[in-house]
Amino acid sequence: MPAFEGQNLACTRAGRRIFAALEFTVPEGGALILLGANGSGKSSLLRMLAGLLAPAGGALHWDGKAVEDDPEAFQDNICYIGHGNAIKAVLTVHENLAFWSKLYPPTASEGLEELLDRALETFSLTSLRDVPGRQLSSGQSRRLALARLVTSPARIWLLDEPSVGLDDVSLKRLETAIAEQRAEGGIVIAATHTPLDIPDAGLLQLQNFAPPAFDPEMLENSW
Amino acid sequence: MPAFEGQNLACTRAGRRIFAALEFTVPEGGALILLGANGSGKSSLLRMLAGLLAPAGGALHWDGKAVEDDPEAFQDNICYIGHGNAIKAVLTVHENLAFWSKLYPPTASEGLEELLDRALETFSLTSLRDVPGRQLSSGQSRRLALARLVTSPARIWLLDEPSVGLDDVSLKRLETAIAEQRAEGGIVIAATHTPLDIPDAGLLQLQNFAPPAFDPEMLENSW
Amino acid sequence: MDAFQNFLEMGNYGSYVWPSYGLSAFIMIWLVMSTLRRLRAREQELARRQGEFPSRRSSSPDTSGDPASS
Amino acid sequence: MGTGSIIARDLKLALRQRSDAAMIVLFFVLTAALFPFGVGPEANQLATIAPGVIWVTALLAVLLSLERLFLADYEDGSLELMALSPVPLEFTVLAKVLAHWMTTGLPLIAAAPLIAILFNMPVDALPVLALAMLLGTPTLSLIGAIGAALTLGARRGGVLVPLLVLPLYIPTLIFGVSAVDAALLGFPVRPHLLLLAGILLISLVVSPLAGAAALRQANE
Amino acid sequence: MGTGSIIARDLKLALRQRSDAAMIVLFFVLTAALFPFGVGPEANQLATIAPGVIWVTALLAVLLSLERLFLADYEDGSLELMALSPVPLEFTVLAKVLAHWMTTGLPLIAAAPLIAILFNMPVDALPVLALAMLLGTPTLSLIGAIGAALTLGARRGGVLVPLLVLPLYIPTLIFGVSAVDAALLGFPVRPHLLLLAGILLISLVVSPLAGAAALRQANE
Amino acid sequence: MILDYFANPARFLRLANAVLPWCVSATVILLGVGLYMALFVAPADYQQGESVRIMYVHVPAAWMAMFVYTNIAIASALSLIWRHPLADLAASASAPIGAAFTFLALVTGSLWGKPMWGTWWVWDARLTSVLILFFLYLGHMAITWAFDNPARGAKSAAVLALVGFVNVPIIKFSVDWWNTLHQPASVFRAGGPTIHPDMLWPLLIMGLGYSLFYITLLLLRIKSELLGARLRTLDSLRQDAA
Ligand code: HEM
Ligand SMILES: Nc1ncnc2c1ncn2[C@@H]1O[C@H](COP(=O)(O)OP(=O)(O)OP(=O)(O)O)[C@@H](O)[C@H]1O
Ligand SMILES: Nc1ncnc2c1ncn2[C@@H]1O[C@H](COP(=O)(O)OP(=O)(O)OP(=O)(O)O)[C@@H](O)[C@H]1O
Ligand SMILES: [Mg+2]
Ligand SMILES: [Mg+2]
Repeated sequence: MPAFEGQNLACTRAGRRIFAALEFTVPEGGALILLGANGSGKSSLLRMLAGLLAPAGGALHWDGKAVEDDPEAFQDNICYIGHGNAIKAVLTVHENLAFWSKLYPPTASEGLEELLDRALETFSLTSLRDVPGRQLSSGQSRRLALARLVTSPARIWLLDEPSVGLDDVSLKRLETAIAEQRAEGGIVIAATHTPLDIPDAGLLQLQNFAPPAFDPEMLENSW
Repeated sequence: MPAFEGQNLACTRAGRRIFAALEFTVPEGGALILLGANGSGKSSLLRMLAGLLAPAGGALHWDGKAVEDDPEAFQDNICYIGHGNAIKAVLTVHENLAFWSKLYPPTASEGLEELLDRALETFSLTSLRDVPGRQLSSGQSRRLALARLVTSPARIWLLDEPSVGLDDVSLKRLETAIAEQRAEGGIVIAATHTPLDIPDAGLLQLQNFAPPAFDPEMLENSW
Repeated sequence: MDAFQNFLEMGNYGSYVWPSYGLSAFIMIWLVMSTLRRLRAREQELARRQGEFPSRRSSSPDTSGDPASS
Repeated sequence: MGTGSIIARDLKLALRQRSDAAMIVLFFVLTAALFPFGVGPEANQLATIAPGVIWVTALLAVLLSLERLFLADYEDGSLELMALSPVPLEFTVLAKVLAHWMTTGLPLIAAAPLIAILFNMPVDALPVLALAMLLGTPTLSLIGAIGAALTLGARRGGVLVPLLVLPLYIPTLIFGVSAVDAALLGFPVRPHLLLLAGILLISLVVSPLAGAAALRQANE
Repeated sequence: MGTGSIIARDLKLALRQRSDAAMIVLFFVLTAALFPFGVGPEANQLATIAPGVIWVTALLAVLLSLERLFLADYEDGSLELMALSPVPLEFTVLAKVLAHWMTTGLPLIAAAPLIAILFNMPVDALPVLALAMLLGTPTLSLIGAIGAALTLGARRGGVLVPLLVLPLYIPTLIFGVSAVDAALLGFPVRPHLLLLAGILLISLVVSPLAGAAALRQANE
Repeated sequence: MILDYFANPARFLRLANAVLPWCVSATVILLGVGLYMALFVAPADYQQGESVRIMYVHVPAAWMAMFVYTNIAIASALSLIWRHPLADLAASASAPIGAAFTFLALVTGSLWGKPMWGTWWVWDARLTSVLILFFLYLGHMAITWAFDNPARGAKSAAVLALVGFVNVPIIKFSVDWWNTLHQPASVFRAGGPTIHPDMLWPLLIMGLGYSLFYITLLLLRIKSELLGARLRTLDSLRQDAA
């Protein structure tokens, strides 16, 4: 049974049409990699899937139910890592992560502190635990953002260029984390420009869904 | 004749020693790639070379002259692209670029407007010329930052992860730009985690210069 | 006794003069005390953490070269 | 738990970054100390303008800090994550406003009597002043939050935003000042305080709704 | 050319984000308009406090806008590039201050007569008021720039700025007010204006030097 | 270059340890003698009566307020020009002492003002400029500790100290330039002191005692800061190890 799908999605930003008639399906435990040149709409699509951006057309389905029927319930299934790292300069690494995992309550099979420690360990941030956010290097900041994945109970991961600035070791750890998530039946959708080792991932070329050059009805239908 | 070299460089940030006894030499037309795990000090080194961060020890030489003798004259030779893209959200692509190239006056073999057009063309931004900064995708922003390289008359390029967020076409264009700069005798120093095709570039592994564990004099010399 | 009373009254200005002297003394003593307290605390912490780093003296040749000292 | 942790985080942020309560008080005193230079040091005149000065300074402190209420979260991507979290955005707004008020409004209320005394205001008016500020400063934070949220998304809004928000402050200021004035002149203060409470109640309802709507727009 | 383009850019930025400048002027008018409520509407009393109120609120309005002077450029990396550019950082500071003054100081000067009239200030004092503000407001921007530059990247930037800057504003405030007071009472105004000009000259020298030194620190 | 002599902190510490006992005894003796003379030897004023005794704590405190700030400004200039860490330490260690003296000058001045002028406070040039000085001290202290990097805080504070230094001459000459309630200088003035020797001597001795008190405290505080720096080094080493 397909778990997450989009039908006939269209996107408009600041009056410009970015993509149209976009379709995708990701089964349980599946993965989808978004490819395409800069500006082809990968980030826009991810924001749309997260519910931050309203689609200009089309519909999303999760577990057979239309997302727009109950968008808030759907959002509990989502963990979104955007371009911004959402790190506060004056809070320590641990405090930053703790805040987000309190806001997205994890399924409590282990205590919160253990969970945080495990998340920091996963992205080798343990030694930076008490360093304030402003002292992090770019890759360290990115790793802190990614650590949210570990604490989140979400089943769908939406990752916007997650590997930006990561060194080789951290990249491996990210790939492992993705594999584990999928093994547990989770779904991963990631946009990337650099190779990301996700076995059997579907590929979605955003450029294939560039909107038609000109459609006579467009003019008539423009409000 | 070696053109740009650093001797015995040491770096301290917020009281932590990042690297020490670092040496490098880049000849005219040469290139140096900085490698190393997250937090190993690549960005710090680049900021030091740009003169933004004072070295905790050691000296820089450009064309045989010590940089610290006349730091301002040296800075005219530098074009620095950091993690920040320095793009104003309310200015258009063209206005953003024009501002920076007015601030770093180009050697005027061609008019400013032609130069700007050429720079935008180099990183395929021509069609985005009048789009405000806030509407750029992440890769488009990065390309706008890189376009400064074309307008700058500087002989030394300091690039901090220049290829972040670039699609394949743009990456190729960046590599071409780097090759052209070197062909004209320029110097390129770049930090990166992803492969960057720069022929015959020297490699500097930052991790090789991790500071020594403990030096009894350190304690006595701490102010 | 009367002389002392007079002295305390300060020609009716006692309620201004004595607070001036009192506050001056208090603040200056407080400055000294807080400085000394911080100094002592740091000296103690340095001594406590002596073991964390190889001390220069123990590694210098004149003590390590003398087998009798241990 | 989610709402609580937003408050806790914002308080922590405020303490680390913006100001200890002590700093706000210092700012308040410094600003108020400017007025004797401007207006002249005669005691009577100072006393008459004291309520105005205190309220203006309170408004200023709120404005000064509100501007960045959502901006930092907006720019670093935190706001998106808050919007996606299970905690309703309305609660998020309320939580952030509450934290804001606790770090600016409360210290202001605590410092107000000090200024009042510096300005030779009669002591019997102090309780009314404190009560009026207790009812008024949360309103300033609440209304300000709408403005702060609107400015994030409103590329089109432009100049309209402050034009809309600042006039909304006026009733609070008027009734805040007139409550204290009434106390000074021995008139009944209840009506003024009730009006302040009424405004507070209304903004308590309107601000989270409007603020959350504005934030959703901003996240586009 | 470089310095000019910094001014041009900052003006352009300010114009595109008009709401900020509008907010400042509105704040100025609104807070000044509040005083009649605080002091009571007797014409005489209003007139006597008018110079003080105008100056203090102008000063607070400038303070309100200072935080943004370098912060955005600091956060998005523009400041580093300005420091590296051939334009000396001292000129950069001056250029940004000039742009800041043109978007806050000038509107304040334009709005001041309005408030003066609201406060029943005699019309003959208006030229002196305008002149005093013309000499005084640039000083406010210049000194404020030092504070804004010094606190970049500080753990509690927000409240540090007023703490650093307000004490240095006091001389300008005193002479600004006394110039207008002198005009109202028919005393000679020249000495006060000369003092204001003197302070302006000193800060014109000190501010770029200190501001540039502070910015270099901030970029490390 | 005197700062070159202090190429490392160890040498400064040795010197400080050698000088400190002398400073302490001199301070105790001078303050003791000064206090005795101020309270028992000095005559009452024919106008101000016994209240004039406030002078012996007020005036030295006011002198120190300006003197310490001047020192901070000099240290700041040295720090910005030669970048010697000792100058930074001297400035940051001086600021709280100077703030305390300024506070004392303000409070004892007020305590003197009430009986003499009939009010605790007037907004005149002398009093106002001293109040500004107090806020400048507070700002200096606040900015010194507002950054992760102690060096950054010290440099920023140095810039502020130099800017704020314009206030010191204003304090000193405010009584000459403007009409103030406060009386003009009678000790440190062109043309020599005008004050009666019976009052001058206790005042000068107290002033000297305050100065030595400052020097003693300064040495102690710098020493304490140096130990603090060692502790920070240890902390960073511990972090490296992790
Ligand atoms: C809060 C109020 C006051 C402040 C801030 C203040 C401040 C100062 C300062 C800064 C000085 C040093 C001036 C110099 O060395 O040139 C000074 C000196 C002095 N003050 Fe005050 N003062 C205050 C109140 C008073 C009062 C009420 C009196 C007496 C009626 C007074 C009497 C003196 C005298 C006699 C000197 C010594 C002047 C000299 O011999 O050079 N002060 N004060
Ligand atoms: N502003 C700062 N203040 C204090 N310490 C910092 C600051 N920026 C970075 N650091 C620390 O300095 C070290 C080196 O950081 P730097 O940014 O140079 O690393 P990098 O090699 O560029 O890493 P990355 O690959 O993640 O970009 C890191 O340990 C980091 O925590
Ligand atoms: N906030 C915005 N407002 C208006 N238009 C936008 C906005 N953000 C992006 N765009 C435009 O939408 C298009 C798609 O942008 P998007 O960020 O989705 O691209 P992307 O595929 O993620 O590119 P990149 O590889 O550079 O990250 C681009 O043409 C861009 O100019
Ligand atoms: Mg993108
Ligand atoms: Mg880096």
